[in-house]
Amino acid sequence: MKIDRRDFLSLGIGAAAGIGAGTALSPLPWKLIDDSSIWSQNWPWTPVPPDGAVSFKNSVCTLCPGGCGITVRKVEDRCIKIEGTKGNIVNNGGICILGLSGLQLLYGPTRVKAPMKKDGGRWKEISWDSAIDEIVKRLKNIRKEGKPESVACVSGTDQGTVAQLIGRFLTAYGSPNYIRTSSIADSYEIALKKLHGQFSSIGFDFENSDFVLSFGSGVADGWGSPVRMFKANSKWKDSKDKALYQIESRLSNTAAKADKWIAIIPGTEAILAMGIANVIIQKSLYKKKLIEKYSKGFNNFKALVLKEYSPEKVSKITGVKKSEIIAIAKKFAGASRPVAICGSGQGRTPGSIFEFMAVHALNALIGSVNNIGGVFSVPEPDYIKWTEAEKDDVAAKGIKTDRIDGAGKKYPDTRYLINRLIDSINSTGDSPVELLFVNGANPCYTMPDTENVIKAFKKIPYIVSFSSYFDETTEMADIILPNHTNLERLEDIPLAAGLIKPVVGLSMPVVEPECNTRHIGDVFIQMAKLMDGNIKASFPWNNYEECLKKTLGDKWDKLARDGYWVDENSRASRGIFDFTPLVKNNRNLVKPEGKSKLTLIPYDSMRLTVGYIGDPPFAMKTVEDTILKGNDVFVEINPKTAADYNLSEGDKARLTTSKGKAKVRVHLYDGIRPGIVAMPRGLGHTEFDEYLAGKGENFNKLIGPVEDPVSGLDAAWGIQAEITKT
Amino acid sequence: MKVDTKQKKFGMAIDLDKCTGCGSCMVACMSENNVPFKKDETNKLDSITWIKVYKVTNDKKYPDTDLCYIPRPCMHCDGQHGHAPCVSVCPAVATDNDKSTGVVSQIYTRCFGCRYCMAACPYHARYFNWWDPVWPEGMEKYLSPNVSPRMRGVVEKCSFCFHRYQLAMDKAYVEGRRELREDEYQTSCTQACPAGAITFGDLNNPKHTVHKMVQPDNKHHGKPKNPKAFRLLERLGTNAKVYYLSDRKWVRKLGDNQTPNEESSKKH
Amino acid sequence: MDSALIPKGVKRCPLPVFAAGIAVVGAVVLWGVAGMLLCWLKGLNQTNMNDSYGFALWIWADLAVIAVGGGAFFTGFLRYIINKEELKNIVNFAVLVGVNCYVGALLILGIDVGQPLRGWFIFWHANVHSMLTEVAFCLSCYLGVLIIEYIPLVLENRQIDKVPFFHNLGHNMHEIMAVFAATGVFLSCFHQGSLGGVAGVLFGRPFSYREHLLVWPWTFFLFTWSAAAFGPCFTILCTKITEVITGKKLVKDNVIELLAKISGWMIFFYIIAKTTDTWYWAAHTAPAMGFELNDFYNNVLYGKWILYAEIIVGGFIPALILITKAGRRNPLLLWTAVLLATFGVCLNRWVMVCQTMAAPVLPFDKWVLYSPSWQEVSTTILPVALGIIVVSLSYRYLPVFPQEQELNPID
Amino acid sequence: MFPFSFEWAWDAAHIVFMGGLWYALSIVGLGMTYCIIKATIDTISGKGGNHH
Repeated sequence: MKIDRRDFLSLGIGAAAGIGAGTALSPLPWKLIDDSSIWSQNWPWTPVPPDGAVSFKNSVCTLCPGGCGITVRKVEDRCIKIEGTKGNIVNNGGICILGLSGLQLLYGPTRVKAPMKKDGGRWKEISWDSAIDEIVKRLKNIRKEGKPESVACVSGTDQGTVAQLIGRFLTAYGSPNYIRTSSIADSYEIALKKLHGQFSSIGFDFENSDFVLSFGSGVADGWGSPVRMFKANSKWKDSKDKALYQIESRLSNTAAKADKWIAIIPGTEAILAMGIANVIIQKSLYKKKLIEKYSKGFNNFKALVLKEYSPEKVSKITGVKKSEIIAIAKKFAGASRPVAICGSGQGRTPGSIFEFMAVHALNALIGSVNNIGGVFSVPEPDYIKWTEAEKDDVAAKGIKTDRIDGAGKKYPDTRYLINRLIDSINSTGDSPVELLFVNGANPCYTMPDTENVIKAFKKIPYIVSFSSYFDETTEMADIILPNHTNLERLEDIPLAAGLIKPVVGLSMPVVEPECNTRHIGDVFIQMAKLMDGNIKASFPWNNYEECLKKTLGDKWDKLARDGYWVDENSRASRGIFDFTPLVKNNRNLVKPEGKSKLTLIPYDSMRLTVGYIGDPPFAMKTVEDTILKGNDVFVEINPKTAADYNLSEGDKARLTTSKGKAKVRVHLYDGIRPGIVAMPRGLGHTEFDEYLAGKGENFNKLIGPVEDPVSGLDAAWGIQAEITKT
Repeated sequence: MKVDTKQKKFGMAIDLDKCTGCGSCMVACMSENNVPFKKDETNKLDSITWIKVYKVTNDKKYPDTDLCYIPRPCMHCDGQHGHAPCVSVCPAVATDNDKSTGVVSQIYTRCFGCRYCMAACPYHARYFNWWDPVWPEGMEKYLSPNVSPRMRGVVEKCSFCFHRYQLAMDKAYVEGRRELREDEYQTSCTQACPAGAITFGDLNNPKHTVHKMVQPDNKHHGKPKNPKAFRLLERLGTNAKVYYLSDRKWVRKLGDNQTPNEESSKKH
Repeated sequence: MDSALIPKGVKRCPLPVFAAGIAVVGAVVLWGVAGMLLCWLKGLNQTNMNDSYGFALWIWADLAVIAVGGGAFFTGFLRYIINKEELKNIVNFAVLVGVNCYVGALLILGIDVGQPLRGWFIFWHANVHSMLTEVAFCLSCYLGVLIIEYIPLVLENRQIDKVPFFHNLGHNMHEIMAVFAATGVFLSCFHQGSLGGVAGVLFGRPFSYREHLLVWPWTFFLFTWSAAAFGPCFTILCTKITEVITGKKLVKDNVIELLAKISGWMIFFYIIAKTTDTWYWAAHTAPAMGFELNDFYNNVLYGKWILYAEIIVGGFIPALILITKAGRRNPLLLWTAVLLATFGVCLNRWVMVCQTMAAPVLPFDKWVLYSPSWQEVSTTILPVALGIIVVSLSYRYLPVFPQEQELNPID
Repeated sequence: MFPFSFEWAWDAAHIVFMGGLWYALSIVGLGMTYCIIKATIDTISGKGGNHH
């Protein structure tokens, strides 16, 4: 049989059709289609979170000084979610963006997973024993050389058992150089010391205030204990009779929440406070009897205020209308429970003590000091009652040397001067610090003139970081002894952020340590035990837990149950209010550095963490595209000023100050005083993960420290800057 | 046991005068609902935020400028006949307006990613998974088993934390109850909001705070009787279950569009 | 070489020349396939679409090709239902263009969805209230009908026709083609309409929302009508292009003129309806939602020019050319008219898809503009290139143009 | 699409929509079936083709 082309063609077509029809009618396509929907939901790269028994664990958040109670939801041994603890004294269920993102820090890629040692510029994992051995060896050598004072510690706090243990270690070792990073807490402490003659922290009874006069304090931007402040702000909103006035050159979130926004020339807040005092005194609106009975130096103050701070003069300096000054003063004096507060933004940097005293004087004039709805001088919680550390000769000698940061000498009321630490390291040939411990602080990012800070850190021969995360300062270290994260460790947390009674919270481990980390308290106890003689003897505890439980004594049960303990017995110190220091330091203002036309100021936002911890990915995700776009940070500028510089929305520009320059983009914003450039804090990290590093610019690179003439603390609130379109 | 068969209508009231724009609601939502994140999230047009906080200003010059934050979850629209703009358009019934709760759901495994619902939603409340979700190594540990991580190519959106409703109902059933207390079912954002600006509850239940706050007029598609309350794009007839409150007139006005003619005729 | 396959009585270029041409277009196809594979393997992050532009170039392309592909159903309707006998000389080609348009549309849809493997959910889990469901059903059914209409042409291939079964099958299918055509018209009316409905039902989008008649918004009817009106213009355009490329006259002028005239009048009445619709929407529908006309056209790109371009340049002008005898007889004007008409209907589809996405709805929203990525562009061109190949093959091996032999006698 | 899919409801929308769809499909399906059967019969009875 001959198969011609036609037959072949028809055969071919027929066969193809047959196979096609056969397959189509078989169950195969149906099976494949059905499978396709199952495949598409079971890709191996899409995780399926395992289910299990749910439990809740309470603790206290230590990611910022706010001290909120947190409740962690767990499934088996995994932490799933962090929530605010209902009924907690600080936050009652609410929680901030950083606290919520805590699990991204716990399980995140920025963790230091084990002790690390820098080896030829690279981090190498080492064992805990060899790490501690190495440090102890160095400590012993330094002590042998008779320079115990060259060992220092930079820490985010000086309260609580961990800080006290480190302090105790240094004391027994023979160093006076325990240095706390600075914040408005220092400014308030010093102002209170000067005005009340007593050392205490500040507390505010916001929940009962009916008028809050804020000199730039970002009560809705993370000032104080953020969640508590949000709740207070909502309380003020609930009542028609309560009000918040915000004095600030930029329409911040706080200014937007305020009943009135007073756009002042930045840096003149103290003058305005004095102007308000002028109106109050002039119109006899102050509490005369109280002032007569509980104050001294009032007459000098009165004379000064009346002479130098007439509303006309104040208006000229501050840019606030005369009528407005009078209206504010009347409103303030007329309120039944007013309070005046200061410390700009989140209060992460100290301010001018003259300003703090002037503002506090307003509270005194109106009877809001130690009064309901007002401000309280709160003693530090007094529960750590250890016997004094034992000192041998070396220690006794070392402890008497001058502090490297010069605190307590030229400025007797200033306890810590971290800005001077940097100077004293950079100004000498060899670093006066031989060995530095860094805990709960990231000065290589958070301190002004970052470049200078890094220079100083490079000079320090040996740096020990206790950070749980790879931050900028840790990158400068020689060895890392990673602490447990806040969710993994036990620690007492004295709450420093403006409560009216001393409160101690208890941070509880809610999860087994994720990495090969160790509690910093245990590390110091262990190191002490490896040191000889008096140091070993000063640490009678076997481990940190034992130390804490013994220290807390009968408070332990309450703390473990509720998560916090309030020192109800503490009494506000009722000293005489002395106006004299205020008069003496009249006009001791802090002026911005430089001679340019524009003033660069920073601003704080809840969505950008400015503390020692970098913004976690979730928080970064909420940053608006008018603040960060790609890797470009935007600076805010008034459209009028922008026009002067030929800048339009989104333009790229170069921002130059005497300290450095930054590539930025421009966001036109009507809510800012002309002549001001505002830049967000919290960006420009070089460390942490790829979700944060390399994004935007660090404001601290552009500003340098400016010493407050009263306290010696860095109180720079801005710097003169130039902006040019690129 | 009394079984209440009355339909629920879960909804939200957000006090814009209290909202500080802090962003807690956004992160509370992301961590509750296993929302993924990428290296760069600054392109807000492909950044998944079930609840997104808009920043708006009154458009006035310095120093009369004012600003307001508007948190925008899914509005869980009821439409005019029970049809949300997105629900009626979904070709594959992957989204549904649940009659018994008023929650507009999204079934990720049913969605095939045509994005018609996104085109339909005037609030941009719906988000597409342009990428496969990827968590850095180890971070998948915090993923919640209550909400399945989505695969790429599907649409997702706020569910009013419906899994919390289911969990609360499970618990209630075990305890022999058929009704939830007001505080038993709260969304993650409501719970987290540090300013207490968000109130969540059953709009049909006169005892619930959210009902008292907005006083919805169910005869007029839930229009609020409280003059301080408003909804976004009220005039489109989306019949949203999310209400906003503000004392500020300019904020309330910004909730909906007006033609210039109306404005001038109102003035006279 | 392939002379046995070439229809009798017509001349075709040498196979190598033909193959070279196909290779060029084939390269474009490969480019498109590359884009397609990227989208399937890596996902839609390959596109420049975003959460504000869930519908973009692809959906526009879908709507546009379906609109211009409307020439198939309307010519079929005129030929088989109204019995316009002359049109048998162009209906084959109209069907061929239509098949390509619809295959292209489905292909693009297959790339456009985020989970193509679940594409069948639209049928299986159909939501009968969704315009997209209606589109999917009618579109795929109608593609079936178009293929049925195309099969007899394939069966007329010289070699296939020799097989008795295929000859008989082709003959029988011709016999009852009116039934298929009628079904096709029914399906077409609905899917063209529902494509209009896709945008028209969006009551959250005041730019595209229209009042309803029964369950359908006005855009439903406008889309069906415009597809019927503009589709034939595209058929004419394709015919003319084919004539230019082949250098031969393929369809007699009277056929083209008849189709042009019908199309012209259809466009004319359509554009009046469209104008009325626009006016009513601008004066009543949109203001009731808080918008005035200007709100939709105050963007750099999306200005009022787009409205004039669509209604006057792409509507009235081609309509007026085509309804006048002198106009449609003048080759230059005819070319102008069909080009403008195609442009007009494509612009309408662009506006209904992309401007709907771009226009702000929330009072604090801003315009969102978008430009497609190369993957989107290549995959959009892909079906066009495929279409060119299919048309070329069909032209070469099938008697697509019945009048070709008569118009181009071989000595 | 089918009455056994769970989202199916015997309401007007489904009846009209799916009714229309199945109606159109039936016509096309039956039409093609008719053509194929008739063509087969014709072929067997020796009609068609140009080789006779």
